[in-house]
Amino acid sequence: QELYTPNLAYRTGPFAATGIPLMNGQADYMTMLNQRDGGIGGATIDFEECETGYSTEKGVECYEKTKGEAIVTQPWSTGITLQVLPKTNVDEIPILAPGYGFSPMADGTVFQWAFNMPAGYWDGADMIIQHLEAEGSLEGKKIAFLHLDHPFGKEPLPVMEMHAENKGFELLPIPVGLNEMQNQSAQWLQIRRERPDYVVMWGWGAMNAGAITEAVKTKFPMENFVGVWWAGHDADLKLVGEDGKGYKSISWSFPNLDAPLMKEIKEHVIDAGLSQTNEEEMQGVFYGRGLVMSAILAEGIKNAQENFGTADIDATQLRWGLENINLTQERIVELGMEGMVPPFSTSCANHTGHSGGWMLEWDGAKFVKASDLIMPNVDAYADLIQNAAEEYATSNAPWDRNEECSVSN
Amino acid sequence: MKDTEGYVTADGRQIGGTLMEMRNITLRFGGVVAIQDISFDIHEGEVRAIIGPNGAGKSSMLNVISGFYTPSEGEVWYQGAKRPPMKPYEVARQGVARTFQNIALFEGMTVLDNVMTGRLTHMNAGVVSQALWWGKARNEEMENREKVERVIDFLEIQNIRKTPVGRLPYGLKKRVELARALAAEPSLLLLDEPMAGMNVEEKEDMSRFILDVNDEFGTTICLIEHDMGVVMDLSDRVVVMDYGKKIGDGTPDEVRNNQDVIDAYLGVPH
Amino acid sequence: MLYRTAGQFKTSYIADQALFPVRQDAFLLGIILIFGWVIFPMTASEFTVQTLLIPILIYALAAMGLNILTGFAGQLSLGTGAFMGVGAYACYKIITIFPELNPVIAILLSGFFSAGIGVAFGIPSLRIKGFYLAIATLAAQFFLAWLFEKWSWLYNYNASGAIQVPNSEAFGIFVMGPQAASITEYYIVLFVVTLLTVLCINLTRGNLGRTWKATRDMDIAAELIGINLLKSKLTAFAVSSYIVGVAGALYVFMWKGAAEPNVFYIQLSFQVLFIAIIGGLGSIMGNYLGAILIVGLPVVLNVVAGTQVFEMSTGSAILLIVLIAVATFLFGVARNLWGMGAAIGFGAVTLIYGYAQLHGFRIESAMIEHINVMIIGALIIFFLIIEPHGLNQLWRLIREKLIIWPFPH
Amino acid sequence: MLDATRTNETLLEVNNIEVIYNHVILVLKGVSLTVKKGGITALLGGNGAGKTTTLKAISNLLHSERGEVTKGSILYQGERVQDLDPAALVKRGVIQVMEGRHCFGHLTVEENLLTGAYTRKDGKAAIQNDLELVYSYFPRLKERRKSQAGYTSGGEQQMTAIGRALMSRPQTILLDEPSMGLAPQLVEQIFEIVKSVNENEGVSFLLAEQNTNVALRYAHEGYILENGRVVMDGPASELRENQDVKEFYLGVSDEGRKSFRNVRSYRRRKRWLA
Amino acid sequence: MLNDIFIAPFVDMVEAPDFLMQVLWEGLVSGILYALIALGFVLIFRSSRIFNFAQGIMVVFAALTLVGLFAMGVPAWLSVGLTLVVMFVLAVVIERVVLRPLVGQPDIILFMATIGITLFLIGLGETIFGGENKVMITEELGIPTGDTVLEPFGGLLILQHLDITVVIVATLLVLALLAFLNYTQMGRAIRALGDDHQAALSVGISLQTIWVLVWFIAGIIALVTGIAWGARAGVSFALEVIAYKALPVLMLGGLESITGAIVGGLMIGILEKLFEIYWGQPLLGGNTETWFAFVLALIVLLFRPQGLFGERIIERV
Ligand SMILES: Nc1ncnc2c1ncn2[C@@H]1O[C@H](COP(=O)(O)OP(=O)(O)OP(=O)(O)O)[C@@H](O)[C@H]1O
Ligand SMILES: Nc1ncnc2c1ncn2[C@@H]1O[C@H](COP(=O)(O)OP(=O)(O)OP(=O)(O)O)[C@@H](O)[C@H]1O
Ligand SMILES: [Mg+2]
Ligand SMILES: [Mg+2]
Repeated sequence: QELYTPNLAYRTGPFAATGIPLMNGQADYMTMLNQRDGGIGGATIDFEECETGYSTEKGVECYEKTKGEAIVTQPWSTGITLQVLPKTNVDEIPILAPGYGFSPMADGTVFQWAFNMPAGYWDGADMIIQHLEAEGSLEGKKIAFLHLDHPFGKEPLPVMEMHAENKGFELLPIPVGLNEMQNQSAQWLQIRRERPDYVVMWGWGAMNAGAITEAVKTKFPMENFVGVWWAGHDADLKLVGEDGKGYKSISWSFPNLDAPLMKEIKEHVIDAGLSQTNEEEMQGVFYGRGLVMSAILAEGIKNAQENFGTADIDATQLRWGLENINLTQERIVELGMEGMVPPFSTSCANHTGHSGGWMLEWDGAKFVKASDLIMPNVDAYADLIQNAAEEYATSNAPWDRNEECSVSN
Repeated sequence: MKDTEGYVTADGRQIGGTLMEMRNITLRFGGVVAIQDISFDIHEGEVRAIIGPNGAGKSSMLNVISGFYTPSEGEVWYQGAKRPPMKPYEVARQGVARTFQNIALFEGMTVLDNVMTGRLTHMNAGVVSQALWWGKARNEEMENREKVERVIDFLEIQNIRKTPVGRLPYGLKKRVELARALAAEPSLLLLDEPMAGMNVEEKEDMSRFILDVNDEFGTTICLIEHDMGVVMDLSDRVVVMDYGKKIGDGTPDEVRNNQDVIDAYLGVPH
Repeated sequence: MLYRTAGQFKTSYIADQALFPVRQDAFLLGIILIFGWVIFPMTASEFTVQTLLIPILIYALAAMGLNILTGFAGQLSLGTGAFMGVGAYACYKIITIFPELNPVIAILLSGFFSAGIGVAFGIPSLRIKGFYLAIATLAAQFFLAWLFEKWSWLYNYNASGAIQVPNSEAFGIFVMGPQAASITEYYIVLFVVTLLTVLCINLTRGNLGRTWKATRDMDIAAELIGINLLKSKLTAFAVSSYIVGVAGALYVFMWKGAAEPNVFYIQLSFQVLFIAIIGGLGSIMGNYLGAILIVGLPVVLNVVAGTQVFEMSTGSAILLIVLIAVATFLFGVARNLWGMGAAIGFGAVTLIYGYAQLHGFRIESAMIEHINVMIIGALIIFFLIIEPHGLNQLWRLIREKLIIWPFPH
Repeated sequence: MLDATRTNETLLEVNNIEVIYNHVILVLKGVSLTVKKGGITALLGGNGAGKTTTLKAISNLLHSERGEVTKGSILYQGERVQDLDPAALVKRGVIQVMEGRHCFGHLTVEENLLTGAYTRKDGKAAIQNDLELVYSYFPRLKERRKSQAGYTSGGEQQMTAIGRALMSRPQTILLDEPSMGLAPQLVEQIFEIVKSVNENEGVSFLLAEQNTNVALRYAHEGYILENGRVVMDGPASELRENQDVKEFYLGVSDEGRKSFRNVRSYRRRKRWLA
Repeated sequence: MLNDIFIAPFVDMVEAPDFLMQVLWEGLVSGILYALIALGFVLIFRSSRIFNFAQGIMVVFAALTLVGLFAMGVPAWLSVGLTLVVMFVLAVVIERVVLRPLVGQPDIILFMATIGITLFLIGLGETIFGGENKVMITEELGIPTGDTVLEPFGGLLILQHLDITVVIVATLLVLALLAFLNYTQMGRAIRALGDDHQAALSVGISLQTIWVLVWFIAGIIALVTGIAWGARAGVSFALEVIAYKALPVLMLGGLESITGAIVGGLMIGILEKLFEIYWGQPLLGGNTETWFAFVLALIVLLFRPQGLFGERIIERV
């Protein structure tokens, strides 16, 4: 038996640099399961990649190509996610978009087929603000929001704006065009002129490296510079090395090199020559995050298999599996992933899990944990989620919802 | 207008009044004076030739007539009225058609299409009608096609009708160019070296066409040519230019015996 | 003597002016129409419809629009992507403002907006020529793409900045949005494309077409024989942008289902330009051939590369045979062009690739993508070399040879 | 200075070549000709006879027009030159002056002339010398030396093109329609220059001409091309006397020169190839 | 509103002159970098009327090769040498396989062919070097990396040594090129070639040699550009998009003119930065750099259709 869980990967194009370690981590975890356990519950995993180059067009093509047999689709970009989201609702295939995609997907009653655990962008924004607030009141302060001018970059704006209003700080959005990612001097000149207290970055791909080098150049204090989890790629920071000391990135994953899982991966995958990764990349945050992503999917599959008593599960059964993830601390340890991901659980109404995350800090050579687990204050924007989800459903009417599920369960 | 009287040619043809008159035309390009204070006229129905050494400014004069160059000084009178500054296409719409010294055909189109473009000034169906290929557009196309076919027959280029002009040899291209100009049914036809690059036989053909056009349609013709045999045989009156100046004007015989002309251009009497 | 024209005489100019003076051509067209309208829809899988048929038609339409401007009127445009965007956003606004309007009508109307914008950006063409003119269209390209991001009214103030196709009904069925069946969308696209193709053929063979071609071939001479260049160029911009705009509307509303501004970036312009050029500038049919090659080929390559011979279905078997035929043809041409050495090299690569296939050697998806990009680049050069005037001209030459066949000249 | 007299040595030999454009248009259907060293050979024929094509086949310029020699051979000084590139041929001393002038429009007249010396390696002084020589042949060019060639008149461009070819100190010049568009006295002048270059420098000429009259006066040998085939050849003096040539190419009939005005009134004799 | 457009920005400029100077400096440096890419274009355009779209990817390719070779253990300066060899081979191959069969084809076809080359090189580059971001070997090549902080008007002006180096190197490169084109036989041949292929062939100018040479020089320029950009922003395929910026530079300066490329580059670099900082960000929501250069070029072209320094377009019949 084989379970087909294609990954719409991007190892090419302008975002390849950040994509590759993630894809490797994801693929290696599944290979490891196949090698070590013969798959999950007796079914091997066919983790085929379909290359999108981060292009929505190719992404849709990949989706169409794979959807026939796939039990899950992993669209791997906010753009592709938005595009296939309505299709999956008709085709009845779960979308798994760990840590990206459309934040209102958290509302499982509306987006019954979409998942973005363990945390969404709104969670991320909230956690960052909490972290900054911990350093002192934000009242009267100025926060520059440096973001990719793209759906992904605009995603956290509603929560940021909400906080700005409530906490009395000035929010200054600074967009970076897709073609300007490597040439951000105008943005950083603006930052220099505006003298914000903090810069929060929602960047991806080559944009991060560009921003970090510019920050160093303009002598922006690194400790006041915080990125989303996608802006915490080791290679980007290595460009500036010591100069990048103090840069932070919120993250719901951490590469614990001592975790038993890493040894298993090394033994069953790397040493067996089944991986495309290398030693250095393996120690990075993104590779570790790739492992976590696949672990979540594997957990969903396992849940479904156990619940429905068959190894050969289908898309609908997998959805149940993903809706019933309960990654407790014990379970995490059991998986050999201690410290690599915070515990969280999902339900039919909660498709995100809101795991919370750690603030990672660059120490000049690698990322280290710089905070305890920060939990997002979901209640503050629960209404936002619900309204956005409602709005989406109306504008895409007729929209099938999960009628059996109510917010309370 | 000074001279609206016609005259009678040596071989007894009646020539009409003045059709076009150039008054004190000067044309400068930066420092280069291509035409210097030249005046002459063209009568209705005559064959008027402009000759002169290379670089004398003949083509430039033709360009002034057809509106491609605006003279630096001087006036152009056409059909009894002073012509205001206008765009070349407006001049064309007034009935002035021309051929070019370095062939200017539309290389990507067939002979037929090229000649059809000559009729553009006579066609005005709307976009919608054309898109639907219905009503006015279709009728217009057929009517004009017939006219064009007549020109094609006349110039004996039926067999290459559907050939892309890019593939044609030089001489035939010249003929197609003439066809395109004729298709416009012009009242004044300007020919810039229509016989360059032709052998005698082809020149004979071309001469025949020019004479026929002049005779049958009464089209006024103004031509530039370096073959003195052709010029002297075909034209009724000749303007001679040299270094941008007019050095002679008159019947072929007068010009032939003008010492200035002999010195500057002909070399030996022809 | 498949193409014997002897014995077909024209007795009137009307007959000579008919669309297909040669009977065999009309016959061929009939077959194509039957395939398009009956056989494909009956046999094609959902995947084929979504990734081949619909996009090929839409891209062919866009290329046809561009071809009017660049191929017929000689004005190089690199702004096609943005003009498609104008069509798409116009359609979005029309549909959201008048939800009751028949979607097909909305699509056809949206072209008028792009036509207007096209004319505005076409005005400089009177003074600026050739590659310099391309700048005007590039200004349109970059400016409009920026506007799509910044002007939130265009996307109804969506948080994500993307436009989403609502489910709309006409004639009692869903014709657009996720609920619409692919086949419905296909028929609508086919209808619009067929309609516009007929109009285009009429325009280009008539008076306006000659005006454009004259402007293209030699604008000075054109003006001297009485063509108002401004009018000629602006009508070309208008007609072209109309078609491109409609193609853009179809692109989003009948195919992708959602779009972010970056979909309409310059890459799209190039894609369409490729199709027009590979197909043949100044031809109508060429656009279809070009679209088949540029859109179809990567999909086919992907499918073939992803399929191992042993698990091959009949469909892919046929594909493989076709590919072998194509490879043989290319081999022959390569020998003519670059000599035996190149041809052998070419053959060797093909053989290695085939061998790898046979032995179930699976190339990484990224590698496939890289190789695809290379192959497409190489093919573009290759086709330009064997026939700079495009596939259409190639077809014409073949046809000319068939007409005189079996005599060599 | 080389021997001014014409030799019998064969310089260029074209054997039965066939040329096809675009893979389908057969233009030359077996053309053979020889050019004697130190001679002036004229290639005559009507429009589209294939004169230009023949010259381009020799100078290897066909390729860029999507034409190719599919049959036959071309030998220059006994060496097969078909597969050389045009530059290599120029180095061997064969240069073509193309029909329609083809000046470098954005270069000045003088720069145009200097490009002619591109393949030369004999130093600035020699080149400067030849430049003066060319100016002495064409004084008009000296006046316009600083103008962009694109803006000069047709005749001036023709002079520039010929002058440019001379600048390469060629052994053989392929001259395509040198008289086209030139004023009569200039035509004579150009042919005089051809003659003197031929006699003084020993340069051989193969010239394609429509102006049969002049061409046959200056040429030693002539070939008449029609429809892609050689229909007649021989010494120029013989051709001049030939009845058909007289009628079709020289425009003289038994009664002497005909007037172009009377073209409508007489009928033609039948051609060789209808 | 009018105040925002016509007064406030200038007040800002005067109030913070050090900041204005920084803006100008940043503009200058990016202008120089645009100009470098444009130079490669100009050279190729001049010699063949080919609008070489592949210049951008050649920059990436050169930089990747350099970094890739170094990563394989080749010493830094030897890598530079080997990269030059690679660029030469590339020039030869492009000439042989692409340009030669396309001699005499319309401009747009050759333009398309260079896009074909672009795609091919992207594919090839990614196959060989992978898509990851790489670090330019700035220090290994001995390029200074520090910065100098000046305090004009009591403010702050940061000058990167790297940027200063780039400015100097670019200036030298341009002077060398100008000398080459204007004072050598080859230079004249290059210009002649641009006017008329056929005629150039007929006087014995060898297209092959000149094209290889020109593409090779373009390759060298690409390498210099690649090092400069790479040192600023890392080496990855995302760099390719900066090539688009060279297009308005070319148009503005004139397609055939080296001087034009430089002046155009500087103008665009500086003006777009000024516009973005003082008008774009406050009034238009930012990111105007994506289109400003094009619109500026368009406006200039309306007055001078051949660009500021381009050759006059000859219109004769
Ligand atoms: N657009 C222009 N710009 C600059 N100079 C020009 C322009 N057009 C013509 N000239 C110059 O004006 C002069 C006259 O040129 P023109 O083409 O009218 O000569 P022509 O009498 O037709 O000669 P030919 O018989 O050789 O064709 C020439 O010296 C030419 O260089
Ligand atoms: N590039 C081409 N493609 C197709 N056909 C061509 C091409 N060039 C020339 N021909 C054809 O070849 C034939 C001979 O042309 P060529 O130019 O050699 O004639 P020619 O004798 O020089 O005539 P002319 O005196 O008019 O210059 C003509 O019929 C022409 O149509
Ligand atoms: Mg003239
Ligand atoms: Mg010829």
